Amino acid sequence: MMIMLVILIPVIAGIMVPLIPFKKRNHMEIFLEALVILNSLLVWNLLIHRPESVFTLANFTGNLSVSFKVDGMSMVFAGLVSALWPFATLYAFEYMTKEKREKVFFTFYTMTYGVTLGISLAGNLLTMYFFYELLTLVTVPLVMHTLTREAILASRKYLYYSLGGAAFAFIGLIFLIIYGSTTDFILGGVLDLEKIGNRTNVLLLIYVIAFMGFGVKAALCPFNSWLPDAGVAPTPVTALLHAVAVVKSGAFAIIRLTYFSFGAAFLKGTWAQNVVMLVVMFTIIYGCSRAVKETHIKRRLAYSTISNLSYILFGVTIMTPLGMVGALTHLVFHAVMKICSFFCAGAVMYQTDKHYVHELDGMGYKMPCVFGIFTVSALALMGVPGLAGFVSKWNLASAAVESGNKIAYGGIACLLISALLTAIYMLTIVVRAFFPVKDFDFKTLEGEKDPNWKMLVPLFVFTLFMVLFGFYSAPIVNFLADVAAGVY
Amino acid sequence: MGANLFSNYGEAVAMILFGIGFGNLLLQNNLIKKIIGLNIMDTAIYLFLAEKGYIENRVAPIVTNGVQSMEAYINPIPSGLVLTGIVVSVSVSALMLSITIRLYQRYQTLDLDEISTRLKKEGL
Amino acid sequence: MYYMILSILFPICTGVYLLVRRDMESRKNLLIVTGAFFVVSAVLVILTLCITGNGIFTLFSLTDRLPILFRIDEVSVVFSVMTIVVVLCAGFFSFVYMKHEEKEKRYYGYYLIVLGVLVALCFAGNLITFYLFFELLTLSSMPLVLHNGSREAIMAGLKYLFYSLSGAYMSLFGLYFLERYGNTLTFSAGGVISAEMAAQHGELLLGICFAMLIGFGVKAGMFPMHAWLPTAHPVAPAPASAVLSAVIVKAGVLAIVRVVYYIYGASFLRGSWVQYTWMILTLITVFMGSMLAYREQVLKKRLAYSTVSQLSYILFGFAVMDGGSVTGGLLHVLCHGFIKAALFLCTGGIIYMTGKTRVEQLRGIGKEMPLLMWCYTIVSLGLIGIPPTGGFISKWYLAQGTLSSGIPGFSWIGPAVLLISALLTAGYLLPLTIQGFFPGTDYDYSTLKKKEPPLIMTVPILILTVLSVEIGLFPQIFINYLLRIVEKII
Amino acid sequence: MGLIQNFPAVSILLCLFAGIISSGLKKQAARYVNTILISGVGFLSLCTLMYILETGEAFVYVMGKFPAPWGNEIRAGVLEAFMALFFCIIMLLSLAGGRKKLADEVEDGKTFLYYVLMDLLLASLLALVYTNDLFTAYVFVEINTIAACGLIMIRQNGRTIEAAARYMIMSLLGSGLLLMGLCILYDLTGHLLMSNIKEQMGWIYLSGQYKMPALVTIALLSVGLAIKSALFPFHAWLPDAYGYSTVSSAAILSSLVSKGYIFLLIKIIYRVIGFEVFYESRIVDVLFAFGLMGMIFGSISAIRENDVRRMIAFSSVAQIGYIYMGIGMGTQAGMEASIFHILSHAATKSLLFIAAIGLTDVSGGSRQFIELTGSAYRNKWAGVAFTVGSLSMVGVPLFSGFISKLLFAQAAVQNDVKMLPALIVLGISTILNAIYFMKTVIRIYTPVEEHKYESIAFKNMKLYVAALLCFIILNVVLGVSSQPIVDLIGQGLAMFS
Repeated sequence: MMIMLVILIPVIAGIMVPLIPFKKRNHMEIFLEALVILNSLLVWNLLIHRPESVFTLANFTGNLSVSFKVDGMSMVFAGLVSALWPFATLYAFEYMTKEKREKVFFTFYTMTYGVTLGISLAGNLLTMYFFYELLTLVTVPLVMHTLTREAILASRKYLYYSLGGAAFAFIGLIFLIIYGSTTDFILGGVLDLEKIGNRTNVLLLIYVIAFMGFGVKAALCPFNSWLPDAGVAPTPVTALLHAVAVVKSGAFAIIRLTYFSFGAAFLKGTWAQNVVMLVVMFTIIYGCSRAVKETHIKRRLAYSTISNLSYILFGVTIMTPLGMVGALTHLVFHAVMKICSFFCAGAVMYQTDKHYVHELDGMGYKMPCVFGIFTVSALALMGVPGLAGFVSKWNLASAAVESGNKIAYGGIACLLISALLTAIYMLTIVVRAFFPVKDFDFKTLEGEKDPNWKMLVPLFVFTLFMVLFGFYSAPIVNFLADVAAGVY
Repeated sequence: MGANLFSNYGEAVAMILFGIGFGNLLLQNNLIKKIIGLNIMDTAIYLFLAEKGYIENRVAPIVTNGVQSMEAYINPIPSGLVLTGIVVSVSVSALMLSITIRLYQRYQTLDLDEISTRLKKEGL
Repeated sequence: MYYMILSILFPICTGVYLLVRRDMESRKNLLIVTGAFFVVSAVLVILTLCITGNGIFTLFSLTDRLPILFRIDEVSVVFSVMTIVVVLCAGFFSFVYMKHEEKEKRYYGYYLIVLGVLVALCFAGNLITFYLFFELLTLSSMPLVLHNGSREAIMAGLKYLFYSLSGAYMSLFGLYFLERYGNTLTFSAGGVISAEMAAQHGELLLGICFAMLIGFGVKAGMFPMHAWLPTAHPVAPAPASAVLSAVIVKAGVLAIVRVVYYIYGASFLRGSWVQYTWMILTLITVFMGSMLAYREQVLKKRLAYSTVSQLSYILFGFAVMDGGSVTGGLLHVLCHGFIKAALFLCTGGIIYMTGKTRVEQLRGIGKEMPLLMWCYTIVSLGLIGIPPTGGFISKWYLAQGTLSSGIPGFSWIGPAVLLISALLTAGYLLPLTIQGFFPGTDYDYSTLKKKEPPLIMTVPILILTVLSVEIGLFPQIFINYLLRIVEKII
Repeated sequence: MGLIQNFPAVSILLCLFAGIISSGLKKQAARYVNTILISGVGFLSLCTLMYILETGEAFVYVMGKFPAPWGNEIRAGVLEAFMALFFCIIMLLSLAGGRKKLADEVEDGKTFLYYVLMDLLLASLLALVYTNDLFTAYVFVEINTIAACGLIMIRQNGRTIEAAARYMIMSLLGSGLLLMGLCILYDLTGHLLMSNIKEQMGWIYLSGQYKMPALVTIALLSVGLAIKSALFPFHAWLPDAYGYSTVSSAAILSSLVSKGYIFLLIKIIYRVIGFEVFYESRIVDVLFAFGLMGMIFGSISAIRENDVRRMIAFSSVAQIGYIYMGIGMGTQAGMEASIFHILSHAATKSLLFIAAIGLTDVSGGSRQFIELTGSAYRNKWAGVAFTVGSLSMVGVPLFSGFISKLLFAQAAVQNDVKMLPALIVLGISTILNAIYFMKTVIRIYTPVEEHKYESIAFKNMKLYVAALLCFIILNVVLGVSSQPIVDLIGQGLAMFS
C-alpha cells in the first residue's frame, strides 16, 4: 500500500500544481519541494522497512497483473532517484525563473518522479512496461516545453523512438509471458526450458530484439539520436531525465530483462550475448567520439551520456554477478557525476547565455565554484582514482577480466579509449575556462558570477558524493554486490 | 474434365458471363457500363442457379392437373433464390442509377476518374 | 610513518593554498613564502627518508581490494633524492627566471603540487597508489607546460596531457588484469606473479606487460609515443622543462622499474618476446633521439631530443635485466637527472639574459657568460660520457652489463648503438661550447659585454654540475647502494 | 421455447418496422423512435445474452413453420448476442456524438431519412449477426450496403456522392463474389442452412473429393467479404467514404459496417466451412499476408495524409489489417484476438472520428493539420478524447488497443511459422501508428500565438462531451478489465462449433 502511496503522491501533486491558485511563486516552490522531500523520505523509509510480499494492484488480463515489489534492484534505482530528485527540484526552481509556463513544467516534472518510482518498484514485467510507456508520455511535454520548432521536432523524435523501442520490447514481453513460468522478476530468470524446447535460437533473437527495444531509451547506438536533440529541453530536464531518470530506466529495464527475466545463465556464451556486447562496445566509442566533435555544451554532455550508459550496458552484457555489480555501480555513480556536470552547464547557460564551448574562455575565473565543480566531475568521468568514476570503471573492468570472455577484454579497451576521449572532451572545456590564451581580456566577462545558493547547494552536495564514493565506496559497493547476489 | 465441361455447358456459360460482368463492373470507367456489367454478373448467377435447380424433363413446381408427387417437379428452392436475387439486384441497380444521375447532373460526365480529378480541383 | 604522509601532503596543500589565495601584493612575499615551502618540504622528505624504515603504511582502501599504501625502499630513496635536489635547484632558479613571466603564483602553486606528487610517486607502495599519483602528476604538470599561455603552449600542454593519459590508460588496462591474475598489486622485489598463474595465463600476462611498458613508456618518451617531449619542452619555462625532462619523465622510468622488477619479476620476463621487443624499441629510441637532436637547431628542442635518447639508455639498461646494466641504468637515472636539469637551467639562463634560443645565434656566448658555459661544457661532457664524469661510470656499467648478459645479438648491438649515440651526443652538445668559446676570427668582440646571470641562477646550476661530477669522482658509494637494490631484484 | 428466444427475431423485425414507420415522421419524432429503438434492441440483446449465459447453450429459432433443412432459422449464441449489444451501444454513442454536426450538414428535409437508414442498417447488422441461413445473410448484406451507401451520400456534396458510387461498386463486386460462392456451396451441399452445410462440408472434406470446388468456394466467400470490409488492396473507396460523410456515418461505417462483414466471415469460417477445413485451405495464408500488408501500407498512407479525417480513415485500413492478420493466424487464439480487436477498434475509431470533428469545428472547419494547431486548447474535451484514442491506437497500456495488441502477439507466438513476421510487423506498425497519431496529438497541443479561432464553451456541447466520455470509459473498461470479455469471446467461439 505504501508503494502505491509513494507513486501516487508526486503524480497527484503534479496534477494539483495548475489547479491550486498560488499567491506567490515561492508558495508553489515550498509546496512542491515539501512534497518531493516528503516523498523521498517515504521512499527511503519504504526501502529500509522493506515489505517482503508482492503487492498486487489489479489483474490486467489472465495471469498478467499489475503488481509491485521492493527487491534489491528497486532499492538501488528508487533510492537513487529519490535521493537526487529533491536537489534537482531545488535547482529547477532557480533555473525556471527564466522560462515561461512554469506550472505546466512542474506538473509534469513532478509526475515524472512518481512514474520513475513506478518503474523501479514494479514487481513484474508488465507493470514495468506500463510505467515505461507512461514515462515516455509524461516526459514529452517537458522536452517540448520551450515550444520552439526544434523543441517540437525533438519531442516528436523522442516520442517515436521511445514508443517504437517499447513496441519491440513488447515482443520480448510476449515471449516471456508465453515461455516463462511467470512474469515476476526472479534473479536468474523465469524461462521454462520445457516450453522452449528447440526454440532456443528464436528466444535469443527475441532477447536481442527486446534488448534493442529497451536500448532505445538507453540510447544504444543506432537509436541514440533522440538524446542529443532532447537537449533543447530546460536543463533540469536534460540533467535529471536525460542523464538519470529516463535513460537510466532504459538501462534498468535491460538489467531486469537480462538478469531477472531471461536469466544470465540462459544467455551467457551465446551469440546473442556477443551481438549485444559488440553493439554496446561500439556505442561506447561512438558516443565519445561524437562528444569530442560536438561544440554545444549540452549536446556534448548528452553524447557523453550515451557512451556512459553503454558502460552500464557493457556491465550488463558481461552477464556475471560481478558484471551486474559493475553495471549497478556505474548506474549509481554516473547518475551523480553526470547530473553534476549537467547542472554546471545549466548554471553557465543560466548566468551567461553561453551555449558553446568556444565561448567559455576564462570563465573559470569568473565562476570559480561552478567550474571547479565541473572540473571535479570531469575528472570523475575520466575515472581519475579517488573519484567515483574510477571505482565504477574498476568494477566493470575487473568483472570483464574475471568473465574471461575475449570480447569483454576488447570491451575493457573500449572503456579506456573512451576514457581518453572523455578526457579530451571534458578537459578541453576546463583548460579553456582556467587557462585562457595569453592576450585574453577579461573585460568581456564583466559581471559574470556564480549563481545563487539554490543552484550551488545541489552542486556542492553532488561533488561531495563524488569524492566520498571515490574514496570510501566499500559500503555501497558491498550493498550492490549483495543485490547482484540476490540477497534482497 | 472436358466431357464434364461439355455436359454442364450451362454452368460453363454462366461462369463465362459472370467473368464478363465482373470484368465490366471492375474495369469500365463509364458508370452506365459498370451498371450493365453488374446486371450481367447477377444474371449469370441466376442462370447458374437455374441450371442447378433444373432436372431433366420435369416441370416447374406449380401444381397443374393435380399431379402431387414430388418427382414431377424440379427443385423449387433455386427458383425462389433467383426471385429474391432479382429483387435485390433491381433495387441495387436502381440505387446505382440514381447515384449516376446525381453525378451526371453535377459534373456532366459519367467517368468516375474524371469526376474525382475535378473534385480534387474543387478542393472539396 | 606520518612523516611520509606529511611530506607528500605538505607540498600539495601549500600549492593548493597558493592557487586559491588572492594575488599577493608584492612579489617579494610570494618568493619568501614559496622558498619557505620549498625548504620545508625538502626537509620533510629528508627527514622521512632518514627516520622511516621500510615498513608498509596503508593509508586507506579505495575498495576492499585496492589499498592506498606507501613504503620506502632503496629505489624510492634514489628517486626521491634526485627529485628533491633537482626540484629545489630549479625552483630557486625560477625565482629570478620567472620574473619575465606572468601568473607566477599559479606557477609556483602547480610547481609545489608536482613536487608533492613526485614524492608520493617515489613512496608509492603498490601499483594502484602509483597509478593514482601518476595521473595526478600528469594533471598537475600540464599547467607548467602551458604556463605562458600562448596558443602553441596550450596546444603543447594538451598534447602532453593526452599523450600521458593515453599511456596511463594503457597501463590501467594492464592494471585491471594484474589485479586479477597477479595475486597482489603490492610491490615486492622479485615480482608477485605466482607460478601457476604464470603457467596458466603466461601469454596473456606477457601481452599485458607489453601494454604497460608502452603505456608507462609514454612518460619516459619511449619510441612509439615520444612525440610529446619535443613539443612540450621548448614552450615550457626553462625551470619547468628542467623538472620535466629531469624528473617527471623519470616517473615513467620508475613506473617501468616497479612493473618489471617489483610486479612481474625479472625471472618471468627474461628471454620472453616482451624483453626483446622492449630492447629493440629502446635502442631505436636511443639512436633516433640523438639523431634528431643532432639535426635540431633550437637549443631546448635539441635538449628535449637528447632527453628522449638518454632515457632510453636507462630503459635499455633495465631491459637487458643484467645486474650490471641495471646498476648502470639506476646510476644514469641520477646522472641524467642532474645533468639534464643543469643543461636546461643553463639554457634558461641564456634565454633569460639574451633571449636567444637557436644555436647558431649563440656564437661567442662563452665570452659573455663564461661561468654558465663552463658548467654547460662540463655537464655536456658528462652526458657524452667522458671520464671522470658520472655519465662515464653509468654508461660503462651499462655497456659492460650488456656485454656480460650474453643475450644473442643484443649483447654487442647494444653497446655499439650506445657508442654511436654517444658520438652523436658529442656532436649535438659540443658545438655550442666550441662556438661559444671560439667564435672564430670574423667575430667582433666589441659587441659583447659581461652579462653573467645573477647568483641565484648560477648557484643551482653549479650545485647540479658539482653533483654530476661528484658521482664520477666517487662512484663507489652510489654503486654500493645501487648494488643493494640490484641483488634484490635480479 | 422461452419468451426470450423470440427476442433476436423480434429485434430485427422491430428495426424494420421502425424504419418503415419513421419514414413517415418528422425529424424529431424519427430521432426519438431511432433512439428508443436502438436502446430497446440493446436491452433485448442484453436479455438474450443473459439468457444464453444462464442456459449455457445457443438456441435456434425457426422462422415460420418450415423446420430445417428447408426453413429459415435464426441462431443466437453468446457471441451473437454480445455483438448485437455492442453494436447497439456504439451506434447509440456515435449518433449522440455526431448529432450536432448532423444538424448542420444535412438539410432538415432529409434528416428523418437519415434515421430511417440508420434503422435499416441496424436491422441488417442484427440479421448478419443472428441469421443461420446463408442466403438471408446475402440479402441483408445487400441491404446493409444500400443503407451504408445512403448514409454516405446523405450529406450532399460531390465528394460524398462520388465516394458513394465507388463504395457501391466495390461492395457490389464483393457481394457478387459472395453470391457466387454461396451458389457453388449450395451446389456442393444442397443446403442453405449453416449447420447443415457444415456437416455436408465435413463429409466432403473427409471423402476428399471436390477439393477444387470447395477451395474455390472458400476463396470466393473470403475474398467477397474481404472486399466489402476494405481489406488492404480493396480499400480505395474507404478514405473518401469515411473522410467526407457526416461524422456519425463515418464512425458507424468504420466501426460497425465493415465489422459486420468481418463477423459474418468469422461465422462462415466456423459455422459453414468448419475451422479445420478453412485452416487446411491456403486461403488463411493469403488473408494473413494481405493483413500484414494492410497494417504497413495503411499506416504509411496515413502518415502521408494531410487531412485528419482521411488519416483516421487510413488508420482503419491498418486496423482491419490487424483483424485479418488475426484471422489468418489460423489459431483459436488469433480468432479471439481478432474479435476482441473488432470491439476495441470499434470503440476507439468512433471515438477518434467524433473527437476529430470536435477539433476541426474549432479550427474553422478546416481539417488540415496546420489549422488544427492548438485546437486541443480550444476544445479541451475533444483534445483529451483524441489523445485517449491515439494512445489506445498506439497500444499504450490502460487502453483497449494494448490488450488487442497483447492478444495478437500472444496468438502469434503460438504459431511457429507466422510468429516472426507477425511480431515484426506488429512492432513496425506500432511505430507507424505512433508516428502519425502522436504527431497529431503534439500538434493539437501546441499552443498558437494569435488566436484566430474562438474556443467552444462546455454548455454548447453537453451531449457531445457525454458521448466522448462514454467512449473513453468504454475504452478504458476494455483496456483494464478485458479478461471477462475475452472469456466471453472464447465461450462464444466454442458455441459456434
